[in-house]
Amino acid sequence: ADDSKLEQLKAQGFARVAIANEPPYTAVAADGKVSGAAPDVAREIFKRLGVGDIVASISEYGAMIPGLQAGRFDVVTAGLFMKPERCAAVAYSEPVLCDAEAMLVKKGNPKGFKSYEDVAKDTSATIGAPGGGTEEKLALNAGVPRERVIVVPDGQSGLKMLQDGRIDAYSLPVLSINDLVKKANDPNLEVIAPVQGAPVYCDGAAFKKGDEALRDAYDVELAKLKKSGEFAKIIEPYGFSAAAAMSTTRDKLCAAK
Amino acid sequence: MTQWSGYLGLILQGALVTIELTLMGSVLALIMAFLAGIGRLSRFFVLRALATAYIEFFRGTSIFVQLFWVYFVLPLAGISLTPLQAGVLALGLNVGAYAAEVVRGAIQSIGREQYEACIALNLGRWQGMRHVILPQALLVMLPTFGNNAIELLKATSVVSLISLADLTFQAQVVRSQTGNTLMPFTTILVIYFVLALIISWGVRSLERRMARGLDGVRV
Amino acid sequence: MDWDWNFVREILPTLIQGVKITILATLLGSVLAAIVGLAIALARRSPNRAVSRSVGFLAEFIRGTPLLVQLYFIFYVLPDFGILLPPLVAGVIGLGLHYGTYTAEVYRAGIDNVPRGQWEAAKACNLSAGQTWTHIIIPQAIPPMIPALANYFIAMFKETPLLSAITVLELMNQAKSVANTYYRYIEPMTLVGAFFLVISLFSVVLLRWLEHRYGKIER
Amino acid sequence: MLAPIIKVDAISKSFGAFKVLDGLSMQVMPGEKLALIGPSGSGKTTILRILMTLEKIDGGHIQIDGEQLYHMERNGQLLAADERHLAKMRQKIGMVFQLFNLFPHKCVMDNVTLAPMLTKGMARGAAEKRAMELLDMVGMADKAKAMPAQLSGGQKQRVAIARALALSPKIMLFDEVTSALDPELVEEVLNVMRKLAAETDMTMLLVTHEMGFAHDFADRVLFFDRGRIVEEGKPDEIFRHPKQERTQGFLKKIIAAGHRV
Amino acid sequence: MLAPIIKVDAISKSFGAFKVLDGLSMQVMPGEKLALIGPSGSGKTTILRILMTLEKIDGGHIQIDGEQLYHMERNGQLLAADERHLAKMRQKIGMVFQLFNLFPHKCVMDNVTLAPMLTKGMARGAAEKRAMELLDMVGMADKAKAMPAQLSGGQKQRVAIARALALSPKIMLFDEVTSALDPELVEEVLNVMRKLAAETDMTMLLVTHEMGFAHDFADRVLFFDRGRIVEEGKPDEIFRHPKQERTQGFLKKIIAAGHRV
Ligand SMILES: Nc1ncnc2c1ncn2[C@@H]1O[C@H](COP(=O)(O)OP(=O)(O)OP(=O)(O)O)[C@@H](O)[C@H]1O
Ligand SMILES: Nc1ncnc2c1ncn2[C@@H]1O[C@H](COP(=O)(O)OP(=O)(O)OP(=O)(O)O)[C@@H](O)[C@H]1O
Ligand SMILES: [Mg+2]
Ligand SMILES: [Mg+2]
Repeated sequence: ADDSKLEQLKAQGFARVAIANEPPYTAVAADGKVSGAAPDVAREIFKRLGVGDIVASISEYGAMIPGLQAGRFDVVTAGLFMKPERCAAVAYSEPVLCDAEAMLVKKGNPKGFKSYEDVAKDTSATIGAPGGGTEEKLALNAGVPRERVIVVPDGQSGLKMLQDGRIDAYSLPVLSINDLVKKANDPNLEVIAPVQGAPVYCDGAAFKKGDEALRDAYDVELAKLKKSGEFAKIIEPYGFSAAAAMSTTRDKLCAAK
Repeated sequence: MTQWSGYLGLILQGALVTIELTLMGSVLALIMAFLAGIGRLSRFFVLRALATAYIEFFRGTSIFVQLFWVYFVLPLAGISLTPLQAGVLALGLNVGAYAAEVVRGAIQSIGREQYEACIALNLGRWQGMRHVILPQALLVMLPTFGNNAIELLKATSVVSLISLADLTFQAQVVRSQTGNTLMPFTTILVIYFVLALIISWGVRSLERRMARGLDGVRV
Repeated sequence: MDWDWNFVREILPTLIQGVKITILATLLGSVLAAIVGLAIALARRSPNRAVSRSVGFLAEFIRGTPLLVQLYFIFYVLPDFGILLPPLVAGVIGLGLHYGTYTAEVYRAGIDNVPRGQWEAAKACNLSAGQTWTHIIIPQAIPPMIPALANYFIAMFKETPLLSAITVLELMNQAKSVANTYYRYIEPMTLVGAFFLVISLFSVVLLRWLEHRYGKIER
Repeated sequence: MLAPIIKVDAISKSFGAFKVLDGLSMQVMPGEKLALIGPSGSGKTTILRILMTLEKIDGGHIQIDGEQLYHMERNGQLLAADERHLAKMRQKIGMVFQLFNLFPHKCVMDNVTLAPMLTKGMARGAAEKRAMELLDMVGMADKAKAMPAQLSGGQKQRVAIARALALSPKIMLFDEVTSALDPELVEEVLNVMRKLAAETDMTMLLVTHEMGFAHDFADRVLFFDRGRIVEEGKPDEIFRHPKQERTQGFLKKIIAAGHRV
Repeated sequence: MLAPIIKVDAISKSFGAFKVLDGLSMQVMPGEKLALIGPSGSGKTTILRILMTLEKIDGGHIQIDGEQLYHMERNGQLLAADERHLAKMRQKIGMVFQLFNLFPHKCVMDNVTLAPMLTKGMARGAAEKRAMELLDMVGMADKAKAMPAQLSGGQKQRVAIARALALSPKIMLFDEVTSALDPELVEEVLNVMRKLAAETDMTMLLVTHEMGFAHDFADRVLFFDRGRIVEEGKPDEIFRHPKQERTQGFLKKIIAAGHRV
């Protein structure tokens, strides 16, 4: 609950961050090097804080918060969007990456989905979403029954299931979907973005409850980065908008209903 | 697929982690197997009960649950392990419980007459175990130990769940980075199979070497 | 993080949904494994070398590689070849094939354990090959197999959490999803563990009984 | 002149590199009682197993009751026998094993009736009537419903004899039928066999280490050594006045070991 | 007067509800050679196993060489013997089993030297020297490096005898040491035992079905039936003129089964 955490990280020379396996939030190059918008920002800020490097380990979304709580990571930088319940479970930094929600459907959008409510209304429709992810909750909150929300372990699996007709829609943030579609190079797919009625979410670096001092230090450097324009330089090549992140705050996002 | 060779490198890194896990897990499993296997045959009730509880618990719950527990719940009790340690611990304890039953079965499979010969020659309990029973039982255990090692190798694939970059995990990474499913999965299936073949080959040659004494002239 | 009974009460109905799928998958998988195992055992005895060899290799391959990867393969790769299976069906096929390679060994051992004298006596009684199988060999081979078969079905039961990787909403998947929704891991994971432990303690009793009932045939 | 019922002509048999039978020939007349004796490993069991078609031969010919055993004639050519031919030939032969080989999952009665019902299509009633007669003859009628595991060795062996007889073979083969029995139980089995020898005109081949019994039972004794018949003759000749040195040595050892001749 | 080396006093032993030994008493003098005969299941093996402490007794007392076997005196009280006491008593007794029970993973030499080295702390050199003498006595010196699997049954049994002798027990127990052997191999083992009986003054108890050998070997014969000693005496008395009906019946059966007496 004090500065000791940062001192500790400085002493060991690196911070352990959890990332997802979901381009463009995170990318793993053929040589195994971790990049992507979220880790790049974290790396830069930690450098400025005096922590030489980050050690990234890829984790399932569902395993991130328990891992953080169990002290396996010092911070999660993985496109873990701020939501009130999550704000209660972890200590977020100010917003970093913002994105709207998108749905991937078959060409021509045969079922005419525009929102999660549309999926709820069509009793034969199934939607795929990452387990424990924002999209899963949005779908559930929109009234899609549990058994029609298919928990998909990762983006490629979701894409595959959609192509194979196992699900009717696959929902992820816009940029993730775009990246998937680009790689799949499949003319029979169509992206619906943004999903109507779904808010724009922003993630932040998530720290363990109790590490607020570290979080605050992080926020200071993040603010400087945003101001100097370097922030935009890091994230915009990946397709994210710096303006979006700067237009909102943690307090707003955590309070949102 | 120009980058395929690069991603193959990733998979090979994963193979190293898998091998490391298998080796360290096997060592732990072997230790636990002998402790619990012999413990289960002990004259002392407490030892028997401890060994039985260990064996039944680890054979009874799924390896997944054990892994999640070791990884996510133990730290809450103040015991924090690296993913590798957690993986080795869960795999070793789990497979060790199965192997303990192998140890017990092998010891019991040695005929009563061998124990009686030990008594008639006035060997103590431990002397008989050490010089007469265990050397024979070892040969009985060996083939099943080989199978256990292969089970352990296969079980390593679940450590991908606790973000340990083993073969399966790297295949998933490669899959999401390249968008190709067939290549990484086929590759790791072949690698797993080759590793399994190496294990069974190793165990078989060890077995041959040990069995040689039983019908050949000792030199 | 403390244990919260109210939370337990809240999530129990969801978990029980998962239990149903877990049990269904185990039952269907067992039936399939019993059939696949018999098919493999018979194919391996085939006088046609090509059949026995290739089936033998395939079985070795399946047994030497992790079920998790096989499930990915069946679920994500087979559709490329025009085979699209619903998650539960894919899971049951994966379990059935994987454990079929184990039950095949049980069948083989059961048949081999019928003493040679029985085959010879059947011949001396001038029974035909078919009569020998149906009246002499199978009736003696099956009962001793039952405990070993049951053992594998229990092992299969403990591997059903793997099906969560291919989106089957069995117990483990339900637990994970509950955990992800509420960010509480201790209760769901511990309940899953307890559930598996309880079932396998029961199955230990069942196994002992089966062994007692069928384990040995009096000659 | 009567034709021999078994005619073994220069047969040979190897296991791997080891030659067990080496150009063996012999003839057995219908109704004859033969004892095969000789040291361990000399091929006595092997020749019985060959006659029962439990082993294949490597060379030579065997005729049973005027028909080729391992060969069949098709258009004037001798071909290797197929399973059908073997099944037909096996009807003439029954065998009793050293370790009884009863079917452990069937009761005594079913052990005896199984083969007649399956191979000869006998009705259950008829098969059971005949089985009862046979069990009565071997003194096991009261155990018809017992399971093999409940019987002593001697009782098992008597059931095994009844089972072999149930198919009414012309030739019966006995391979050391008492050597797995406790000494006290030997006699009950030998009694059954004496009775059998006296009451039927079946041809019988008997491998035994019980020299006393061989002496009383057999019309003719064959002494085997290393896959050949070294000496043969009437029991008295063989046991009292063996001509061959090998035979003398064997009998001496057996007597020294405490067996009565 | 010499004191008996074994004094068995009214011991009884049951397996479950079945009473195997029923108030059995007997005494054996030092150096005496005893043969125990009797029908199967009469308790002969059981009494040997009790003396070797392989079975516990339910009641009665046994003294070996003046000391209690299953009891020990502490402050004037008789307590059940603990493992230490039993180990001490076992030094006086050696046993040879029907099925040899050699250690299959150790060569002949190691089989013989293992116990002396472990229990008496003998140095390897001394143990091997003594082992060679014993192997030489049983005619197995040239097989010292062979593994048990390479030996015939008779050879195995001779090694087993050497192994038991290596601990220099005062009393040797032999339980049907030839009954698992091929008839031709029996004599080589009996020869060793004859030599042993002639050359040493060890006390020996022998269970056997070889009546001829029992006759030549024993100073005294005990006839067991249903857990009691029904008759005892010099071999000639027992074998030629048995007094008890049970003994007569037993001997008659054995003879009929082809054993020489
Ligand atoms: N299936 C087999 N494979 C290899 N060798 C065999 C086989 N069956 C028998 N033999 C060998 O053939 C030889 C003759 O065996 P056979 O059983 O005919 O002897 P036997 O005269 O019956 O001897 P015994 O009196 O010991 O029964 C033996 O050396 C035996 O080891
Ligand atoms: N461990 C045991 N459990 C139950 N019953 C036993 C056990 N050991 C021996 N018996 C029974 O005790 C009785 C006496 O056995 P024992 O072996 O002493 O007889 P024996 O005189 O040596 O007979 P044999 O000549 O057949 O060796 C037998 O009926 C046997 O079945
Ligand atoms: Mg034979
Ligand atoms: Mg006995």
